[in-house]
Amino acid sequence: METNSVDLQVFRQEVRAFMEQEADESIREAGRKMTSFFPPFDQCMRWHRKLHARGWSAASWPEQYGGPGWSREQKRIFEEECRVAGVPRLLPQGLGMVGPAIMKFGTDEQKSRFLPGIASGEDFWAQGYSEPNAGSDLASLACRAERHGDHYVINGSKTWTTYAHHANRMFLLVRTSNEGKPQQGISFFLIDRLDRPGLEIRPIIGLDGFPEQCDVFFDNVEVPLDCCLGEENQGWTVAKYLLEHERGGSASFAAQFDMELNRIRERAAELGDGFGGVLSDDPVFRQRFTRLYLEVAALDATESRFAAMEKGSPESGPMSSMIKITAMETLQRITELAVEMEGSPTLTLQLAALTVGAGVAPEGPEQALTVMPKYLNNRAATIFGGSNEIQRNIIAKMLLG
Amino acid sequence: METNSVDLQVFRQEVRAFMEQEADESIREAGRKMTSFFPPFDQCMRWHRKLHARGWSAASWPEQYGGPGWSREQKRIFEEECRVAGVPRLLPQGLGMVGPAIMKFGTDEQKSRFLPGIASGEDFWAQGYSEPNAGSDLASLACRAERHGDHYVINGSKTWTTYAHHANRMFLLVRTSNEGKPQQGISFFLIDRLDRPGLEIRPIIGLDGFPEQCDVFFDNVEVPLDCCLGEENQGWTVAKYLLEHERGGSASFAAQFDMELNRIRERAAELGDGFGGVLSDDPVFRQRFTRLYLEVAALDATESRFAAMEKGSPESGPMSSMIKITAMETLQRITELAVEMEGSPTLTLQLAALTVGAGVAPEGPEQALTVMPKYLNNRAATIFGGSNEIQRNIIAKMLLG
Amino acid sequence: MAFLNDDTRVMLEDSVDKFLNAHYDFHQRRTWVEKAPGYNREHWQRFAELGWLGLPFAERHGGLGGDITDTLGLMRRFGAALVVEPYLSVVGLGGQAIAQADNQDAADSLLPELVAGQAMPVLAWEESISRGNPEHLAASARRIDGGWRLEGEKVAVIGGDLATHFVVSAQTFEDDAGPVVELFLLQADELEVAGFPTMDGHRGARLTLAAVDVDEARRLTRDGHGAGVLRQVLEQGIMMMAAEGVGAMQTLLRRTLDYTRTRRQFGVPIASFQVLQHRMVDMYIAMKNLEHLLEATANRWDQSPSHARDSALLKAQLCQSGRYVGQQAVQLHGGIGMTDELDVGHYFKRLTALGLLFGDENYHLKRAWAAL
Amino acid sequence: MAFLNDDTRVMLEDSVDKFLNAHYDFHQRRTWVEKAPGYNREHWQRFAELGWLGLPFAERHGGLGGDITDTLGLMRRFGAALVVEPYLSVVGLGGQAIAQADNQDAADSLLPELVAGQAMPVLAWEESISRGNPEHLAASARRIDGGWRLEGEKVAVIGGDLATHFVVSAQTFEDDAGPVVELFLLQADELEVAGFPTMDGHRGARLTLAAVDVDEARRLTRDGHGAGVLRQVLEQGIMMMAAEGVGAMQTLLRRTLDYTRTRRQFGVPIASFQVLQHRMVDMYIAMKNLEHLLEATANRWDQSPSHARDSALLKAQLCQSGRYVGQQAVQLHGGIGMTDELDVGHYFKRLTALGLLFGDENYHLKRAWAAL
Repeated sequence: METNSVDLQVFRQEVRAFMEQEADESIREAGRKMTSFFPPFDQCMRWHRKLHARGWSAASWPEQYGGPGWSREQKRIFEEECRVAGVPRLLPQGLGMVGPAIMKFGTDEQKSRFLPGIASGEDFWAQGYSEPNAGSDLASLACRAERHGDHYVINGSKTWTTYAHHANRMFLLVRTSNEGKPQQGISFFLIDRLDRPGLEIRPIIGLDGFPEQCDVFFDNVEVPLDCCLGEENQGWTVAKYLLEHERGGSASFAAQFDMELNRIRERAAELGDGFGGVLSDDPVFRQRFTRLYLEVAALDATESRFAAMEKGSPESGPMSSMIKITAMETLQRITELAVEMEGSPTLTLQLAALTVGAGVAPEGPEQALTVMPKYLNNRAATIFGGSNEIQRNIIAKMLLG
Repeated sequence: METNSVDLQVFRQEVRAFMEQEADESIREAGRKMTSFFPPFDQCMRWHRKLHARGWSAASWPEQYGGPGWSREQKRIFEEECRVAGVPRLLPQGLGMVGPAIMKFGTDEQKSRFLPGIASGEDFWAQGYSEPNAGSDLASLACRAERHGDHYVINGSKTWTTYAHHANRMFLLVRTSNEGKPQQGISFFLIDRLDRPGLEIRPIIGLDGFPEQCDVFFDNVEVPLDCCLGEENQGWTVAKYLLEHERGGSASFAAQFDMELNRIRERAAELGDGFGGVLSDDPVFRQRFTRLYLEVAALDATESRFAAMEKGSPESGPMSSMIKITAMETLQRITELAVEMEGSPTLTLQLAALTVGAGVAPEGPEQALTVMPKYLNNRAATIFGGSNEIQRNIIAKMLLG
Repeated sequence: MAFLNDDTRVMLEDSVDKFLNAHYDFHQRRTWVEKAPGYNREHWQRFAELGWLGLPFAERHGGLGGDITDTLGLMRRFGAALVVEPYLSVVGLGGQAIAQADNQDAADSLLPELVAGQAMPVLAWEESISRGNPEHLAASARRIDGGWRLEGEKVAVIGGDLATHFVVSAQTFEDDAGPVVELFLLQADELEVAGFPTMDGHRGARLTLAAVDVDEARRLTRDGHGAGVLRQVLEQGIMMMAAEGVGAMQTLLRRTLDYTRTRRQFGVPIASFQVLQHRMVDMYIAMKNLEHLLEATANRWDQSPSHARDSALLKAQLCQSGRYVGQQAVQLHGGIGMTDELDVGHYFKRLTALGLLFGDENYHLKRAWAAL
Repeated sequence: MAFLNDDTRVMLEDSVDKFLNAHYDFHQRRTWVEKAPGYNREHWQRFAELGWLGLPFAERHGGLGGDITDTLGLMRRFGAALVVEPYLSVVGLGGQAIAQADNQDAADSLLPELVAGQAMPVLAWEESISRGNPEHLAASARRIDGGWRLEGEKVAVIGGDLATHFVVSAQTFEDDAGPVVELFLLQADELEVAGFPTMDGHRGARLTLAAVDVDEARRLTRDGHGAGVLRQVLEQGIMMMAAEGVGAMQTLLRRTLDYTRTRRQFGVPIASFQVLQHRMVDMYIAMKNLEHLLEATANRWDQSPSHARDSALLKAQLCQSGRYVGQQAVQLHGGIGMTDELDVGHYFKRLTALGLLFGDENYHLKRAWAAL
């Protein structure tokens, strides 16, 4: 769809009006109380369903599966307005991950069975990749499925499965063969119900005191043979496609960090420096802030370059690793600055005040409520999704040939 | 010798008086124009000979070999007064390295032949350890000596041989056998004359434009059999002893860096900040300076702990590696700050003004003359003497067992 | 230099080791932390019986007559075992403030109770405007008939949730030369205490003083001496925190070394990766820097030309070392380091708290420069 | 956004590649650097013939009508080959200052000579008090009969040793509102030029203006416009320096990768050590950060809301990236990286110089904050 700048202005108004009307206080509260990559579950899914009612939940999907058919500019505007309105970002497991994989590799039956529930927000899919003994080393995974007549029997476990305790569905990588190279015997499964006998989900409490990740245990869990997405033993192909899709489709970190920095700058103009002035007059604070601003500017430039790059070009692999490395390290430094800026009030443990809808006022300043959980949770930013050490290994391999 | 505090005061006066009388302008100029670990050669050796005339050249040697018999306190005072007077430190190759090795492993003949010339400053010894293909990996050295009748024949080369172009003697490690473990076939040689046929010395120009290190080439160089210090093929034992002796005997880096920081602080009170104030009023400068001050304070504490530690205690190895790592990195950061502080005048290449005795005035401020050569030369601080990467490997080995 | 003789200290530290080995298990600790009062009351009584609470107090108050440097061996062990009992708050801050103030009667009546494990006075100096600076405050004490009226708010009062008494700083306006800082002693039931758990398993409180009236006997300092006492107590407190930090880092480094030797990826223990090895070396160096600086600081404490400089540098080092060791311990543990289940994250959080309390790195570097 | 059309630019950049491949050998470069005038005069004539000197000048002055962003591809290649000819000084600074100033007669007479390779005007703005700030200066221009009397000293005038003309900044005191900055054009023989080689193989000079009298026609700017022209020229110069820096880093990274693949220690190529691998990755990232930021800066140059902010950030990034890549290239080469013999040290020194010229990181971070 071609759109000119007048249309775009109209579109922005339309989006803004929708946000004003539909993003109620509890949804915005969820946006404000995000302390990791994943927003509070219930409000996020409620927002997802509201967007779906308007036809806007699956912004980057093709129209045939329920996408709104937006231009790139419209998507950018929509994302900007979401940030401005402070609504939670939708969870990526369905819309950004398993959905596109099903579109690409699924049978017609799988498509019609699973895609509508993802678009509508009726279903939530957990992602089962990591295992207790296969952190950044996917090829060594051990959770296995064996054929028994008309079904598979799964045994093993998955970990760091985000929000599995809220999920009704799950996609996962399982070992279906021990032959060939380690990654050749892997299949990509779609599990349609998590209440199957032998399947147990145990939430893991994080450093911030909240459950977000889960362990999932499989003890002779039976699933039908048609749960396999793509060919049996070809799950690696699906996983790789998904990884690339995820990368290409990821929204801008720089834009998000820019907002965080704006908040920090505004806040620094309010906070005292301990000597009667305000923090933003302290040249040491200013220099530290400006260094981070520069990091974000460079990240923004790198993201633009990456967006303009052809998929599959030889530099696109290392460039996506570079973005992961620099974005996650910058994010950690931003959260660190926020903690130091707010100081000792961030030490208060405020589980109730952080719970959306609990109606508990924070102890100490409102602005200090989320900074410590963000700092703690974002220590994971350089661990999950391929640790920064692994990302550096990837670039080194490219550089050294 | 027991010394009480009154004696020490007298001693300090005595040292100071000597410095005032004997450390002439050209010797002090050499002290001021030190731009690496090694002071300008001629003035340094002249100072060495003056100290020897007073009986003070070999402060840490036993009296029987010409040491002054000072207590630990006296040595400390002597070092302090040397720093205050700004005289160059004596070159370590003879006094600190081969001298003690000869005392420990030498025959009576070797002792009486070599030690007096070291103490007096008549001789200068070059150190031949590194080779073009054996940087931090001494065990792989390839320069070899073969017995031919009543002499050895040396073939191969040495590199990073400090001041070999000024030396009349040289100690070196050579391979005398290919049997056993790589370090077992190494011998420690003392070469009494460098004008032997087939021995060629080629100075290497450094980043600062001056020669300091040399390549030394051996093309069928004949040396007598009695040049071997300790047993043949046991040179590793000598080298190891020497390494430990060097470590234990090294003067305090912290005291030296402290003086550098004082100079920087004084200078920052003179230099403008580009906005009408002085640099030392800039909180950003202050913070960077104070961080370095803290690094030096921690280094000083580590050096004190190390000095109090029993030799050969299990922590003394890693601790000496830690001192090497932190001291050299701090030194590099200090030189970096000095360059940024003096700014663009440090870009001027001033070979003549840096040459002691040339009588050429510096272009730009006197204080800016040495800072760039120091910065450039001290990039070697984390490379030579076992790179910081190697030192970290050593500590890792100790930590991980 | 320490005041206790070596034998006494060695004996004490042995008793600490024995106690912690026998009674301080991480999983039990969780149960103490999770319910009121947030620590183990029985432990506190044992601390009293073993003489630990009296360590830095005068013999006439039932103490052992040591000074603050005598507590450092104990604090290091507390750090290594992640002890939550409020030793720093009560013995190091509240108790020391009373001991070093001018009011002998208050000291004579309260310190014996503290040493016996009954009274638990803590120090309330921080305000929302402080940012580490105890002399930048808004709380006020104004003379009323026969005493004083206190008003203001104190935040981040560590141990405030379980205190029996508070030593509160406030500005008085007696003098024409402008306000000065004095300390006052309040009972916990005389003011409004909003207690809360903290992210590191300790307890804190916010205090509201809405026109609290106390008599003259509650004033602990005279002639603006409160600022000096506060500075001194906080400087000592920084040494205790540094010791606790060293202990926590020792445990974290050991845990990380053990984990990386065991954990396998790509077919080998991850400790065989050079990048991780060097990271652990840098953790070791960070820890040793703090350990050595603390040792040097403590050794010259009674002849130091500037406690302000020494303690500011020490705190800045604690911030740096604690941040690096804590963050890298989590990173090298990977996902498991992010869980509440494993103790590693709790050590990390305690080090984070030690970095934030009593002024951050920026503040202390400024303070150090001013005192160079 | 660039002014030249793509074809012209591609053609130009091809000609640069060809020329440098054929004529720019590191060992020959040493001979040019070591004797006067410190660069190769014949090269300069070729630069003129190939149109490079006219790249960012108007067609009526014999130029190609491009803007400064059109020079960036050339500067990157110059950086990669360590070119010493004073392109930045003459084309980027001296020439651009004349082109952007108010004095058309001066531009019309001098720029065609510059483009033809004859005139070599350079910019003299820095003083010992500047620390990067062109508006903090002591040189003065006072009205005399029919013209101006200039007094002052300029330092670190890059290319000053080989200049035919100087564009000199000075304060004038015409206005009651206080001094303003104007630019003046001087011939090299009108003032005292103390030339010297610089540590990076370039040339510099200190200028002394002891009552130099010039007529009105030599004034390049009016109404205090000098400050604006200076800022703009330095901001553009920073882009050119960043491009040169990217080129130098590309070469350094390639050299380092090649060396570590070849150099063996402990029986293996040192490139197999993970710590060195990650170090090279961080060099790559540092280089790419600068490259991308430069690209983004140049792309939006003509609509940028703040050249001050963009160029300050770019210079700060140049300082950071240049320092890291340069230092690590030397470290990874080990001893051989410390020698004058190998080009690696020379790239390192050039990057060091680029970091120091036109204000250091601290200055530019302050400038960026002020412009956020």
